[in-house]
Amino acid sequence: MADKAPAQEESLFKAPPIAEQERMVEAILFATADPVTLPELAGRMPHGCDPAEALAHLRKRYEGRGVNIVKIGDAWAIRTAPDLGFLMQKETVEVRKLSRAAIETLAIVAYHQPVTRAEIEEIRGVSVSRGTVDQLIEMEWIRFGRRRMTPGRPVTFVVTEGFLDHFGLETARDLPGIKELRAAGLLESRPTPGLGAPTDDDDAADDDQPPLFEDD
Amino acid sequence: MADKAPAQEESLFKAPPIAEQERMVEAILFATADPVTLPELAGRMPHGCDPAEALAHLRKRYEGRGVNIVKIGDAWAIRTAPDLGFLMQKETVEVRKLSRAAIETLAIVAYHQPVTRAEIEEIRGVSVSRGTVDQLIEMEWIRFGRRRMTPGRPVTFVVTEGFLDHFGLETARDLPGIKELRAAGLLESRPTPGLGAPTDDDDAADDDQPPLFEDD
Amino acid sequence: MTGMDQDNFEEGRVSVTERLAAEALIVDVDGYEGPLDLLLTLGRTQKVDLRQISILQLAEQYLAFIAQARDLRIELAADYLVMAAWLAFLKSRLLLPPEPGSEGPSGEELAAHLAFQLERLAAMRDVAAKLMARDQKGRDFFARGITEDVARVRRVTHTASLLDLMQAYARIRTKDDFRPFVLDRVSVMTMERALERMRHLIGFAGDWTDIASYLPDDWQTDPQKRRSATAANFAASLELAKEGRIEIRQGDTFAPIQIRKRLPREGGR
Repeated sequence: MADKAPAQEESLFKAPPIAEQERMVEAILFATADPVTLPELAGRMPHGCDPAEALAHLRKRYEGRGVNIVKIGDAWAIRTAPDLGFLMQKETVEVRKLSRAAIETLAIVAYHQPVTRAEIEEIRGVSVSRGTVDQLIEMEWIRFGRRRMTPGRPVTFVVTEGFLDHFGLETARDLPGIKELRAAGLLESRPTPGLGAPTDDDDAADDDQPPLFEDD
Repeated sequence: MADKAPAQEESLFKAPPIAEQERMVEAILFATADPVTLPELAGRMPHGCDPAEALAHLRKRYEGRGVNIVKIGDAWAIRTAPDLGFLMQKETVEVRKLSRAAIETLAIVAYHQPVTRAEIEEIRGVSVSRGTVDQLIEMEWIRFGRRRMTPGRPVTFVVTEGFLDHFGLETARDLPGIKELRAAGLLESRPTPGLGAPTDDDDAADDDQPPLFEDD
Repeated sequence: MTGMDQDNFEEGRVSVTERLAAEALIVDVDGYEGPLDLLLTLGRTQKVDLRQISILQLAEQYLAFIAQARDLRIELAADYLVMAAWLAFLKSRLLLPPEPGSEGPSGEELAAHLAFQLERLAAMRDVAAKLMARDQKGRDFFARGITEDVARVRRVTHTASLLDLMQAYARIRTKDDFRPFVLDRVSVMTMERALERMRHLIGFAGDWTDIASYLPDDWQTDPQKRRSATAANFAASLELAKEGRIEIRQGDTFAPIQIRKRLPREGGR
C-alpha cells in the first residue's frame, strides 16, 4: 500500500496519502456499531479522500483476522469473525423468539420483496396478523417499500439494511437458495387460474395516503 | 508471528496457535463493551492460551493504525488513535438570531462609534453584560477602538470590517439615519423638533479619532 | 360437502384407539398455520416429491380430516371449511369429465396451481429455516462493543440582518420619547448601584415597605431620574428576591410594590 501512496498524492491534490486515508476509515468503522456508507465516510474525511479505495485496502488487511470488514447493503461495518462467536457468550443478546408466522413472513418478504400483504397471505394461505408485521417492523428487519401501482395502490414490504446486517448478508441477492428458487419459478407471482392476480382489496382504502416510502 | 506458533503449540499443550489467540483477543476487545483485563481474557479463551502474549502481538499489529490497543487501568481496549479524534466529530452549524441585548449594543456601537461601555449603558438605559460585548467581539463585529482621553481613559468600541461586510455596508456612515428609519416606518412618526441623529457631544473632544460618520 | 363422509363415521363404530389417533391429529388444529399448511402436512404423508403429489388424493385426505374434526365436534375456522368446499369442487372437476361448454379453468389447471402453492410454501419454509440457521449478529458475530459516538459539535453562529440592527436602534431611540440625545449619565441609575444601596437598607426595614421609599432623596424630583431610579430599584429588588434575601408582593395591578426582608422559615410571599 505504501508504494501506492505517492501516486495517490499526485492525483488527489492535497488529499492525505492513501495509507492515512485507510487509517481514517479504520478509525471511523471501529468507532461505531452501525454500518457506514461511502458518502458518510467521505463526509467525515478530509476533502479529496477516496474512501472506496481506502476501504478496499482495509478490507484486504482484515482478511482472516479476528474482526472483518463486511459490506451490508450500501454500507460498511466491522464485525467479529463468525468462527469466534463462541468467545462472546457474554455479549450474546437474547434475540426475541420469533413465531413461526413471523419467521415465514420475514422469509417471504426477503425472497419476494417488494411484496404486498395480500401476496404474503396468498403464499402462506392464511391471513397475516398485524402483530406479526408490526413485530418485524419494530425489529427493523422489514419496512414499507413503494406502493404497488395496482388498483388500491397497496403498500409493499421490503427488508432493511438491519436485516442484512443481522444475517450477515451483503445484499438480498445473497439470500440462501434464492437463485434456485428463482430458477424453479417459485418466486413468481402466479395468479390463481380463473381468479387473476391477488387484488389487495383490504388496502384499497389506503389510496388517500401518499406514497411515504421509497424502495431502494 | 506464524513462525512462533509451532513453539507455542509445543509448550502449551493443545492451546490454539498464537496467531489464532491473537484473533481471539482482537475479537473480544472489539466486541466487549468495557475494557477487558488479562484474567477476563484468559477466562474466555480456550484453556492454555496466553492472552498476554497474544495481546503483545496484537498491540504491535495495531501500532500506527487508525485504532490502537490501549491499557486502561488494568484492562485493555481498542481505541481511536489520538491523532484521528477529529474524525469523531461532526460539526453542525446552527444559526441563531442575535439576542436583543446584543443587537441593541451592536446598533449603538455602529451608530455612535467610538463609544465607551458607560455610554452604551446610558443609551440603552440598562447595564451591558460582559458576555454581550464579548460575544460581539468574538463574532468580530466590534473591536476595541482608541481609549477615550477622559478621566479613567475608558476603552471605546468600534465596528469592524467584518461587520460592514456582513451588513453590506461600505462604511458605518451608510447606516440609515433617524429620518430614514422613520421614513421606513421603523420609528413611530412623532417628529420632535431639533431631533437628529446622535450628536455625540463627548466625541468632540476625541479629535485624535475621527468619527466614522456624520449625522444626517 | 362432507355429508357422505359423515355417514362412514358413526359414533359407535369408532374404536377408542382410532379416536385417540384422530384426536392427536386434530386437537392440534390450532397449530396449523391455515389450510395450506394443513394440506402441506397431509401431503407429506404421501411421501412423494411435492411435484408429483396427487392432488386428488390430497383432496380426499383433507376432506377426511375435516370430517373427523367435525365428528369430534372440533371448532374449525372458516378458512378450513372454505378450503374443504373448494377441494370438494376440485375433486369433482378432476373426477368428472368436463361438461360440454363449461367455462373456467380445468380441474387440472386448478390442481397444478394448488401443487404450485404447496411447493412454494414448502420452499419458503425451507429457506426460512436456512435463513435462521445463518450466522446471526449478536449470536454468532458481533458489532463493536465500545462505540464512540460521533460527537455532534454544534457550533452556534449568531446572525442579524441590517433590518434587525435598524429596528434595534429605532427601539432604543423611541424608548426615550425622542429626547435629544445627551450623555446625561447623571440621570441614569444602574441596577448595580441600586442593588448596592438596597443591600444595606434592606436590613433596616421592618415589615412590608413600598419600593418607592427606597429611592434616594435626590432622585425623587426629576421625573427622568425618578424613572431610572425606580427601574433600577425594581430590577435590584428582583435580583435580591432571586437571591432569597427579600420577598416581593404587589396587591393588585398598578398597586404599590412592596418588599421586605425575608424571614427565616417563613413560606409564602
